[in-house]
Amino acid sequence: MSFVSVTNVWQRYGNRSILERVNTTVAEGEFISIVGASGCGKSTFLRMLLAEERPYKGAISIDGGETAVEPNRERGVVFQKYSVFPHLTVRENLIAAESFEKPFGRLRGAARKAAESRADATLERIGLNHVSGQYPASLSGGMQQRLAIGQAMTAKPRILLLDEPFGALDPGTRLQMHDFLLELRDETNMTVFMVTHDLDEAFKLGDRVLVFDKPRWDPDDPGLHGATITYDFDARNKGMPFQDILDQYPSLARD
Amino acid sequence: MSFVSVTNVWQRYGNRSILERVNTTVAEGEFISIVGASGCGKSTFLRMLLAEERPYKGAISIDGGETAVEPNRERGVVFQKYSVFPHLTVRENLIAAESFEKPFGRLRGAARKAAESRADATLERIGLNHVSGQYPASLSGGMQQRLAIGQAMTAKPRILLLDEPFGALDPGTRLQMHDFLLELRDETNMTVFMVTHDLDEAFKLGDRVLVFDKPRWDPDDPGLHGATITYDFDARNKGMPFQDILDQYPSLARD
Amino acid sequence: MRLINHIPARPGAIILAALPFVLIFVAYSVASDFRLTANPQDKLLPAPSTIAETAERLFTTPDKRSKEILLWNDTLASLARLSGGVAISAALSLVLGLAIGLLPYARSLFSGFIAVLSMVPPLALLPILFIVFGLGEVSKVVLIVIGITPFMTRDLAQRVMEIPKEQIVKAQTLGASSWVIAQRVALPQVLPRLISNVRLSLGSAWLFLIAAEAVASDVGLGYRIFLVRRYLAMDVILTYVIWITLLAFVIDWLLKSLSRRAFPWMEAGL
Amino acid sequence: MRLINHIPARPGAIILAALPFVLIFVAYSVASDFRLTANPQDKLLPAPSTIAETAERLFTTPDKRSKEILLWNDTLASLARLSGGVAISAALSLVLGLAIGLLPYARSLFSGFIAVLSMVPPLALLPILFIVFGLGEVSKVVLIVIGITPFMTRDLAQRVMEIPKEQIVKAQTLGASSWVIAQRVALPQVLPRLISNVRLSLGSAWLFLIAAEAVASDVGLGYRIFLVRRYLAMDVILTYVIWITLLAFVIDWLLKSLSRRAFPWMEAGL
Amino acid sequence: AAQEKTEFKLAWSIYVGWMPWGYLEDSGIMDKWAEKYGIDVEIVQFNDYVESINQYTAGAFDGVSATNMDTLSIPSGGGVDTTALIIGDYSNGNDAVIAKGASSLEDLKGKPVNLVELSVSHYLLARGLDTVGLEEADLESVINTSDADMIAAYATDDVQAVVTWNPLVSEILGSNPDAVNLFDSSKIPGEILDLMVVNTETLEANPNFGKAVAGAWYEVMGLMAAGDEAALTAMAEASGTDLAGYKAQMAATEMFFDPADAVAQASSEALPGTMTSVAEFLFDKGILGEGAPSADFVGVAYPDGSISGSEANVKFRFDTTYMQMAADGAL
Ligand SMILES: Nc1ncnc2c1ncn2[C@@H]1O[C@H](COP(=O)(O)OP(=O)(O)OP(=O)(O)O)[C@@H](O)[C@H]1O
Ligand SMILES: Nc1ncnc2c1ncn2[C@@H]1O[C@H](COP(=O)(O)OP(=O)(O)OP(=O)(O)O)[C@@H](O)[C@H]1O
Ligand SMILES: [Mg+2]
Ligand SMILES: [Mg+2]
Repeated sequence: MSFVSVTNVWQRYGNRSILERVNTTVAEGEFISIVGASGCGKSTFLRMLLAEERPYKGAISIDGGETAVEPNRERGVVFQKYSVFPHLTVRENLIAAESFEKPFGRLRGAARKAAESRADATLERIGLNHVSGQYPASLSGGMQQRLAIGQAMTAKPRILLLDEPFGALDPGTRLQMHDFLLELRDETNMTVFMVTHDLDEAFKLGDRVLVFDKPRWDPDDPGLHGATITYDFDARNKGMPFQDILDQYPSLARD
Repeated sequence: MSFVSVTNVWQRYGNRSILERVNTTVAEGEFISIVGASGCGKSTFLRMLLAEERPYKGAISIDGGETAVEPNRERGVVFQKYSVFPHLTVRENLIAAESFEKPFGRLRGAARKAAESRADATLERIGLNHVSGQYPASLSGGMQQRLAIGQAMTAKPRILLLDEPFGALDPGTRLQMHDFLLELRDETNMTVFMVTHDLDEAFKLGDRVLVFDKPRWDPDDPGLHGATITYDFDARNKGMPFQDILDQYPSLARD
Repeated sequence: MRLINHIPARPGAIILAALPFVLIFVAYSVASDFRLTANPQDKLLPAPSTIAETAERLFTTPDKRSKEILLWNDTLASLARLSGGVAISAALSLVLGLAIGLLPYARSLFSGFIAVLSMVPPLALLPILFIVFGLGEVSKVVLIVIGITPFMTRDLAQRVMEIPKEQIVKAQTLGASSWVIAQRVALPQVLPRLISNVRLSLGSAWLFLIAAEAVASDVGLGYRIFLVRRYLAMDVILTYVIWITLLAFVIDWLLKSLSRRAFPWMEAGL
Repeated sequence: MRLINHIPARPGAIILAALPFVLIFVAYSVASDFRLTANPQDKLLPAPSTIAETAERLFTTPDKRSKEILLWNDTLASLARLSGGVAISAALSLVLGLAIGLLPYARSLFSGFIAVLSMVPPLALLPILFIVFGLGEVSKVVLIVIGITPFMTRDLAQRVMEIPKEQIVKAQTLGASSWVIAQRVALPQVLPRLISNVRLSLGSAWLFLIAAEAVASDVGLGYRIFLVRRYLAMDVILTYVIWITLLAFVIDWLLKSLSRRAFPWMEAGL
Repeated sequence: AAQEKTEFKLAWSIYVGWMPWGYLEDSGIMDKWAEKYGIDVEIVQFNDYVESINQYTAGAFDGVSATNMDTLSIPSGGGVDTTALIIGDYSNGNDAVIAKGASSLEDLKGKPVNLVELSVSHYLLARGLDTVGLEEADLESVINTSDADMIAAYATDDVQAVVTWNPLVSEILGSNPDAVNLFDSSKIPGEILDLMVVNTETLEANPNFGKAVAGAWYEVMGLMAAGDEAALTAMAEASGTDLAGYKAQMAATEMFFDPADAVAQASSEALPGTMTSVAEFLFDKGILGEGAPSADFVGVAYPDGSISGSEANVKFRFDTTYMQMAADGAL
């Protein structure tokens, strides 16, 4: 059953090819980790899934729909930074996930009350109820990302996109975030795409790990060919031991 | 043989006690890791070692000298961020370590030439020779910190102070930096104080691990008592397994 | 110890801060005394005591004709014009800044135009302004608006564009329309900047106000200074200058406090 | 699709950018035509063709008496004053800004004073300036300096203080004296900011220049505008206004390019 | 052509001879007269004299207080047909050439002179230099200096001579012992006329406007002639001085309290000659505009129907109708 299908997608900026011939299908509820060398186009791929930009060629469809032209509530997203609104308190950030789709971006009366109590429940769930009145700037990086994920999930998107969500966190907090994310997934059966630079993380969290790389390479003109999915690992039940990837793709090791 | 001696040091800001009765001695060439809960005064302790601020009470002496009143070339430092000069190229950053002590902060003629070739040698050593003409903003976080350490070492300080030097790096880069730092130490036998939040790191790199904590705690007035060194582990030959620390100091686990 | 590490202790710091003011005062007193000794009728640098007397008179004695205290009338009139002009500029620059910062079409349409507009010397256009907007309050307010809006708009548009792309995208994934993004994401984040822009622009606003009042007015701080300038009544002028400085300072301080109060999620800033 | 996601295509964008200018031109032409039909000798809104002729004459025909082209003389005189004033302000604000930003003693001494000084309306103090600096070039330059230095100094001091403490400490651990820190760490990092400050202050500088030239002068762009205002020669005034706008634009652009060229370690900025 | 209307606006600026305009508005005398003729006249004060004339020329006002010279150059030169409704006074010492430590106009040779360029001061200087056979070119330079800052300017060492008008003249002469009055407008009586000029078309279409304004003006003239303290004090204060100061300025002003005197001045045989020399001065300075082919390009009409300058382009008219009505008590 293909829930998300990516069909022959190309992307280019100016006359630099970034991605070419990207094809994949993803079933509902799958967790896809995406890895690849820096600058190879992982975020670009995510931006196209998000409909922040449109493919140069090809189609991306969710549940058989058309290729979207702009981001909408079908697609939730969490970036490495700036994923929450700094001028809203923690609680308001969650309520925003319900109110922003209203004509004036606000809820009033009973609807507001209901949203507030749902927000409080979510805060309890993501362990941020003790800071519900604070502004994001006063939270640690881990708490901010937890809030960002909570906020994205509140909008009940059909797919959730994560671009190096834990890239700025220290190792301890990172481990806690893994647990947090795994728990949330168990509860909701969300379809997730996550870009990461950490292979451990990719294999630990993902059901599949997609590797992006340039299959062709023109030494005279590095911008001529784009990257594509060169490997699609099954990572369930630990899958193929990830050390083998490094042998195949030394470029995935950090500098 | 005590090379650095810290004798009954107290520090307070306004009427908040931060540190109290800190005593320790360190032999030349020792690598001291410092851990402790967030906000307990680790950076404060480092700032006093650096002479960026003076103790409220007590004395800190290097090699039997007086308590210093301001930072000088005896003390090298690397912070988590902003440790290199953004307006100087990589190479100029290294040359600065030699030229800044001159009256006009510049070297001319033969002295300059000599400094340049020394800088190039160091760049080779720290693996940054391929980016010697670039500005720090174009380097990755790991490269910037390598440069910062190289720069600090170029001044040949008697003690080197590191305040969470790898706190902003991702795990892979972090491991590489550990290797880099261990190699450098083997070569120079530098006396090092390093604050970290990562217990792994503390035990892997340090000869000793100092734990800062509040021995006394007034629930009515948390600012009344300061922290001090509550444990001093020997971490050589792996030392005491660090998991035990967490049992004793649950506060060291990250939030 | 290095100079940068020498920190003055509390009483010393206060004395230091007062020093330049004291020096200016002493220099003025000496110069004034010098001139007054040479010519007791000298009007250019009246003695501090004369200024104090004049100030007291200006602040307390009503005008014989109108039975009103002119200084207060002048202040009210000028402040009304100033706040009107600044308020309109702020509103305009906010709307334009948000539009330019968020909407690519508005950006294409306005950004070049406003860049050019901000370079036009508004004082040279005064005659046209007076014809188009008449001589009343409107033209004075309009001069302020024309004088400060382009700068404020450019800066606000810049700030809107500096809002991380991530936030705008995030808002879209939460279903926000362009209008909701403008009003719930961008607006609150540039409001603090609007206040600091107002603070930055107040100096120019005063300048334009005084210039406009000098051309056609019968009340206002700038008008009064202009009127007595012909007689070189420096005691009155200096009183007014000090008064304007004080007003400017208080307004600036109020705006700063407002900004701190109203935007708890911001750092102290500027 | 949301408005914020509509991006004009290339030719459309250019047309959009030109639109406001075209509209202004058309509005002016219509208004001018309307007035000229009523009174063919109307001087307030000369026809665009008249302005073009006047401009051509101003740029090319020498004055009968002096045999020199007045516009170029005016431009040279004004630019000399402007650049003199701005250069002095820049130098002064740099020195003061570095001192205030780095040295706690200088900070105590000056920061309050400069905050107050930046609120004083300089135009009102013109008479005193004249007495102290005479009526010649000096007082015009000084007016510009007094007008823009406090603002620039405050901003630069702020920027110096924003240099991460870590860098200052690091420099000290490398043995740098206060002087070396000022000159090798702080100075190069605030220079780009100095340039953007100059860009921001140029508008005010022009204003003060025009005001000073209006008061006492026999050459200069501001002088000419105020002189010909005597007989409502709007064709001359508009030519001068457009010329000043153009000059301001070019200067701004030059400074921007300079900043980009000279500080490769900075992002594009402002 | 102008329409009949009931609302009129006059502009005036601060000057000894024009202070009654402010008093007219404040005291309600203008309103009283306007009401009598069923119209409404608003009198607006300007601080900037040139701006007030510019505004009138641009059509924002129906009338403005101005000198004969500025009327000729700005509105008339700008194609606005203008009528001198009231001749208020002529400057009789109100404008003066003042120098530091010089004894005669010849001493100005090679010196800079500060004045408001292209103003009556400039004209006065030209007339003065004429009397001693000098020309402007014989001076070092003429430096345009704002009237508002003339006193401060005089106090600087750079300045050696100024040409200006009251109250600045008495201020400078009074507070600078070394200031010498070299030449003043009392030497050229009747050449610098202070007028209330109005748009000719408006006046023709609305004779009531002329009647109301003339009636109100001469009521105040009556008060002034009688030495009415309240009125004079009000005018003094509005001009920023006190009664004594204002009276001193009045002494150098030949006010036409009696409308008959004003009529006589307008009909004076010397007026066409004055206007011609003013026109020549203006043409010489390029003030009549680039379109002006010669000094007599603007025509000036006089009460007796004679015309100086171009007969085809009469844009400035001395009309005694309304002053005469005031003199006859017909208002
Ligand atoms: N809007 C754009 N215009 C032009 N080039 C772009 C744009 N966005 C990205 N690129 C370029 O496309 C390439 C792929 O960028 P992308 O951000 O997708 O890489 P990435 O795989 O996410 O890298 P990283 O691991 O560093 O995040 C890069 O070379 C980048 O410079
Ligand atoms: N200059 C200062 N003035 C007042 N309080 C300060 C100052 N510097 C630090 N503090 C306070 O002193 C305490 C100790 O700060 P310090 O930075 O030393 O903690 P830390 O152990 O390094 O914490 P972290 O792990 O978060 O870096 C904190 O509560 C901090 O708020
Ligand atoms: Mg990326
Ligand atoms: Mg710390």
